[in-house]
Amino acid sequence: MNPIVEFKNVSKTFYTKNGPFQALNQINLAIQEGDIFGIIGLSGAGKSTLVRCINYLEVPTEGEVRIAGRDLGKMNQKELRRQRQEIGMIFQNFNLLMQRNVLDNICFPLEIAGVKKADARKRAEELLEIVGLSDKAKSYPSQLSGGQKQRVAIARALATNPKILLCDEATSALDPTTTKAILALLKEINQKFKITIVIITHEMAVVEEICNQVAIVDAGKLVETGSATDVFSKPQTEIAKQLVYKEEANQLEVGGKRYVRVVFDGNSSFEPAIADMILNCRVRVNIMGADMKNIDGKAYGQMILQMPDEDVKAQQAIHYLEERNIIVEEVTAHGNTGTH
Amino acid sequence: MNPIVEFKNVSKTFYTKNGPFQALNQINLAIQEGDIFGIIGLSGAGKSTLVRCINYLEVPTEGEVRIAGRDLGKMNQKELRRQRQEIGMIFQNFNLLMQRNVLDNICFPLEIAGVKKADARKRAEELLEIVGLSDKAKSYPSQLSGGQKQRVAIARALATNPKILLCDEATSALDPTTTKAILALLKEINQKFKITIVIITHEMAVVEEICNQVAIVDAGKLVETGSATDVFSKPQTEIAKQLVYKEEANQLEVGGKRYVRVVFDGNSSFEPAIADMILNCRVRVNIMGADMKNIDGKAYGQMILQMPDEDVKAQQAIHYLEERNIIVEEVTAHGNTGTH
Amino acid sequence: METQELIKMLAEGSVDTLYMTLVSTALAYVIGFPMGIALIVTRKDGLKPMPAVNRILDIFVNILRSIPFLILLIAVTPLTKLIVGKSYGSTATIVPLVIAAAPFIARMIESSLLEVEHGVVEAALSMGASPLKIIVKVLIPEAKTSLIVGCTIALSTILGYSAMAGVVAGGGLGDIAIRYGYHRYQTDIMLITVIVLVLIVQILQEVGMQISKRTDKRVRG
Amino acid sequence: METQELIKMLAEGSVDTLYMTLVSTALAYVIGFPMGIALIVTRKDGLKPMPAVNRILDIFVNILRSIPFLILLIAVTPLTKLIVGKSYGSTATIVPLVIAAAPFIARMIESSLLEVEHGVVEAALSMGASPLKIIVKVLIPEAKTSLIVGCTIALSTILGYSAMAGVVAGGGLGDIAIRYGYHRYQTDIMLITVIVLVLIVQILQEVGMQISKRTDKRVRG
Amino acid sequence: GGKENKADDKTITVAASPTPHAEILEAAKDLLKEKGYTLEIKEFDDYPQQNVVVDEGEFDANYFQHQPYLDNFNEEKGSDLVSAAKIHYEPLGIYPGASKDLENIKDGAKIAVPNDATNEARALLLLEENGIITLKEDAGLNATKKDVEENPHNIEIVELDAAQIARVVEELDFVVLNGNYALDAGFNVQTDAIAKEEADSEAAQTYANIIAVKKENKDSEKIKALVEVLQSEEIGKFITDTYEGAVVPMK
Ligand SMILES: Nc1ncnc2c1ncn2[C@@H]1O[C@H](COP(=O)(O)OP(=O)(O)OP(=O)(O)O)[C@@H](O)[C@H]1O
Ligand SMILES: Nc1ncnc2c1ncn2[C@@H]1O[C@H](COP(=O)(O)OP(=O)(O)OP(=O)(O)O)[C@@H](O)[C@H]1O
Ligand SMILES: [Mg+2]
Ligand SMILES: [Mg+2]
Repeated sequence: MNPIVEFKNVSKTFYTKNGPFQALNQINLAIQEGDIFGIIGLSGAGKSTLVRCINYLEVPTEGEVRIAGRDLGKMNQKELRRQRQEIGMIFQNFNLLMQRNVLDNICFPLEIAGVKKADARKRAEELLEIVGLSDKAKSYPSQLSGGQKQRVAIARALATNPKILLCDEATSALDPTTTKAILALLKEINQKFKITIVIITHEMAVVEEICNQVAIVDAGKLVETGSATDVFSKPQTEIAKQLVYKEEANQLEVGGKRYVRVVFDGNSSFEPAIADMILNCRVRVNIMGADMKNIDGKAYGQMILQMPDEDVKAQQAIHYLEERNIIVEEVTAHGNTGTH
Repeated sequence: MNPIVEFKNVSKTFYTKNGPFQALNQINLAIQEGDIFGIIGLSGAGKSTLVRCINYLEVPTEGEVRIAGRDLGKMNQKELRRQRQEIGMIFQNFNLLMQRNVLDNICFPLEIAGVKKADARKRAEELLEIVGLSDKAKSYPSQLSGGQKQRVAIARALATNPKILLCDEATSALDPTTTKAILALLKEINQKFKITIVIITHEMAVVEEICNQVAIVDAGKLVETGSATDVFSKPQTEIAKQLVYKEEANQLEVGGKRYVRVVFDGNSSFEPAIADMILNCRVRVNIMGADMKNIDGKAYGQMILQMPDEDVKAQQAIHYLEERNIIVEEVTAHGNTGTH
Repeated sequence: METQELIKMLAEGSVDTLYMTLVSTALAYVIGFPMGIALIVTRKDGLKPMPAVNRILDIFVNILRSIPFLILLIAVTPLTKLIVGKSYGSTATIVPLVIAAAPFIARMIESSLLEVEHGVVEAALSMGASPLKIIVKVLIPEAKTSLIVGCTIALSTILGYSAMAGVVAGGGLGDIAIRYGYHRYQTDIMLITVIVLVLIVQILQEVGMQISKRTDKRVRG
Repeated sequence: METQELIKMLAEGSVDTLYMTLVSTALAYVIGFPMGIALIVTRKDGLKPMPAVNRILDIFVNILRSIPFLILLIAVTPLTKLIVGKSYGSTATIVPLVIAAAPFIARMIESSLLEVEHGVVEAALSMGASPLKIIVKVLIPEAKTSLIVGCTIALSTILGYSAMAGVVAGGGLGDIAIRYGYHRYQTDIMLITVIVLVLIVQILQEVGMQISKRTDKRVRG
Repeated sequence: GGKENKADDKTITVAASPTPHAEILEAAKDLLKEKGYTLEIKEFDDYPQQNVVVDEGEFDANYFQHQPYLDNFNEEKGSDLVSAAKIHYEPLGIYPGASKDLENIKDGAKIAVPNDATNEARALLLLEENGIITLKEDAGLNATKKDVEENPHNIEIVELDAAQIARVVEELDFVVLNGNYALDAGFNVQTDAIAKEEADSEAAQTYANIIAVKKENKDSEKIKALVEVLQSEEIGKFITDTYEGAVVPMK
């Protein structure tokens, strides 16, 4: 089967007064139908330029971009327009129509696609509901917060049920909760309608959560590409490692002089409580000893953890466990001193 | 000592054609000099509006905003301008001057402050160097990527060495690596010059990494505020919990049927390798057993981990450990089957 | 002149002036609007780059812009006669007024549409919108405010031109002011006439600015 | 008319036209530019809201915009004499031209500055910039393109007005065209004159558009 | 400015309408040179300003108007310009348009008259003289169609710019035209006019075009020289030859 999006030796050079600048350099890439394809890379790497080539908003200076096997460069204007109608796009800076209210902004692509007014309105209202902005239907973009604008842009891109959805940092202005809802939505439409999604993001969590394929762009070159599993489990290049491994973790304070005993007495369910604590509180605890059992889905046993000296972190971690009905006792040189 | 920023019963209502909308509701808040003050909340909660009140870009409809004890509402235009010169701001949508190149954009606040041209240029070049955009000095905003624009906005806000720095999602368009560098920079200037920083962000990692104080805004109300330690260790409200605990972690696959033995044979340094693996690869491993020793900074001992069934994650986690010279052996029902 | 007579004259003049100005402006927009749009669309960086067409249009507009109104007035006499049946009177004045105003309006439109942010045009392009749809649904609505302000400027400019209507017996306040104030030194009549003119311009301006403010959704609040 | 004589007349006419147009435009900007800025700044949502001043200015501009040029030409004669020492000739024409063009330019400036995005003004405000600095460093530079296009429109509009210079013996191509083409029915001379006028307008337009394109940094590429 | 002109009493500065005035003056240049005078002519496209510049002393004389126009100006502006001499007159004529028969003028006929102050009243008077309308008694030189008292044939008077009238002749029944415009438009006043102001008529005397000057300059040497030349044989012949009766030299 043909890939739905295919780059063949695509290069893009911008000619500026300060000389030419090569934003894309010999990109070869294939995106299969139904993929959720993540594109990551440093700021200015060329991600947006690459994605903008997919709907020919950026015309490559070299090479071919093919959608479902057809070279965009060989299409006439009308064919290109028809093709574009099947490609939704969420822009990095939203590009909402300032003189239209939220509802009409979402109706906009439907109008272009020639959908009847009443139907368009209905669809727009549905989408507004989904992105949680029903109460802002009559507001204008200038009256919205950053995240609200982004949600309008998302709704707008989804309005026409495109076959391909291009998301240029579609959740960068959203809080974690809203982000999660949007990602769930994207996953759902991907599975339900086999929509291909190309997603640029700086949040690795987003890639991990929904992408099955990943490409890493660095200084205009495609340096790594493959299944999300491969790239994330075995990043090859320096840049990939930098992006995939959350370096921040290594900057957290290393386990210090403080030890705690964590006791599971059957009151908590058998779940990776320690892993969750580490993930949620971002504490780099050292596991000194453990003996755990799973009896009827309940956790029994205990663990000795070396906590960071930093009080904030330690406190937060302990609080987290206690909230989950786990007993935490302070230990001095493996000796007991008291319960929290 | 007076707080450097103080909100007293601040409310802000926007009067629109669709009726009034109360974006801020009786906010009381104090930010001390030298704080790095994080403001978090859902999209549309009122964060930007709140921060825009600090430099009176948004004039509250009720209440007082005081900077170093002086009510902004009682200042005349000239005083307000002088006050504003001491408050730098990074806007959510950058607001760069489209007709000025990058260098001149950074010079802009310096021109306004009356700094000599040559000095301004020098300072701008320094800042460009710091944000990694020296090669784009002569480019215009329309020729920059999203992240590059954001970095110019950051450099511009820092140019005049403001006493207070307002950051409205200053790193949302930046990749993790660049974000880290920017946060380090903010931390540094905070410590070196005692600059007070107010930071709106959707990335809890950012708050954890640099904020000492946090406020949580929800639907125009300040629902929680206090030291980052307190808020993050003992979030009180539902919304705070939603934001502080990375729910995503709980959605990762729970440890499954697959067990591995992790052996530390003295070839790896004594560091929280398992915690790092959890943090970096986001795997929710269940720790079944462990016995660890620290001998001369080297790790000795072993651990039994219940891995998630999902291959991607498991594979990634194993690869991570192996790269750190840790031996990982597959175990079936606590029995050995082979080494990776 | 008797007061009553004066009032009658001013009333007639006002009607003539409004008639000529409004009808001419409307018709000039009918011609000038597409011209302005064509000027934008066929630019090298436009929606449908056609350098040759752009060049020709540009020169055509400049030619019309270059001809002194009085010359235009007589040059188009045959056309005027063809269209309105006679070559004098206020209706006849409308033809040269339209021809003089259309290229001016084209330039104003061009200038307004140039200011539309490229991002929203890109958004429309990405949705597969045709140039026509982009013009109708993006360029014009987004430039609305500027277009309305431009229309206000055009209206008073055309009202200014209409003062020359006297040459072809078109009447109107401008003609009255010139006839009495300029040729016959009746400064009082001239003053009154100019005051009426000022009132008309003021009202047109006010209406235009109000509409532009009301319909502008870009400003906060 | 002999060819040589004709050429001499056209050359003189061109010089007069350019002289009147360029000098008038320059001076009209000196007056109209601050007026346009004042119109923007004193708006209710402006940098220094002064509703009363805004209203007065608005009406003042409208009054000047309402007076037919011919009337203006005569009405300002005393002023003209005071300023340039005589009330006829091309230099004398400049005074009424400036007075007629300044309010037009004020409106054009107003319209251009209205289009500047509010965000950048806010950025400047947040830096503690004074209204003056915002005008000089934000509003004008950001509206640059639109201002230049507006200037091009103003230039050809003023060139159009200058055709009336003949009334006060100001000369220029417009006057020649009217004199020979209109009063004396010498269509050939008129045609040639108009061609020269077209060339001048074309050059002014071209220069303006080129500058506006060159200096516009908003477009990609 | 004007003062420099005065300081030089060998240069004569004259404001004039382009046709025929400036052309006649042009022909007089050489003759004046023989007398040691330099003649400077400035063409004005319109009338009122020419009186202003003379009154203000910017010009020595002007040459475009007739006596009633000047009187009117003096009265309105409180100035004190006088006529130095009558030079020529341009007989106003009624020319046929769509209709030819003035005697049996049809009801509702359209007649065009010039709309400027110098000529409109004169044209109306010519119509009155020919029994087509009557004017109010106090209708002076500022008469417009509003001053028509009786209009038995219910004719429609169309006030047009003098230069424009010749362009719309066929749309009207009759037109009233100045000699020079008629000439430029291809009419011959002698052969084409149905009715005209005769050379020996009262009108010719009244509406003769004059050299207007400030009162105190009336007897200055250069004005005398100017008048002398303009009333000379040579200029008289020039006018007769050039304008074929549309412009008639005064004696
Ligand atoms: N000018 C305005 N007119 C009307 N409502 C407005 C205006 N500006 C903001 N709002 C509303 O006020 C609320 C708060 O907006 P604000 O920009 O402060 O949100 P925020 O917390 O910064 O959100 P985000 O994280 O999405 O940027 C939003 O619901 C928004 O729609
Ligand atoms: N019109 C242009 N002219 C010149 N250079 C450009 C232009 N557009 C983009 N570039 C340059 O091309 C490079 C890639 O830009 P692009 O927008 O694709 O980056 P990106 O990977 O999306 O970055 P970010 O994550 O910051 O959005 C950048 O260095 C940018 O400066
Ligand atoms: Mg980008
Ligand atoms: Mg915000």
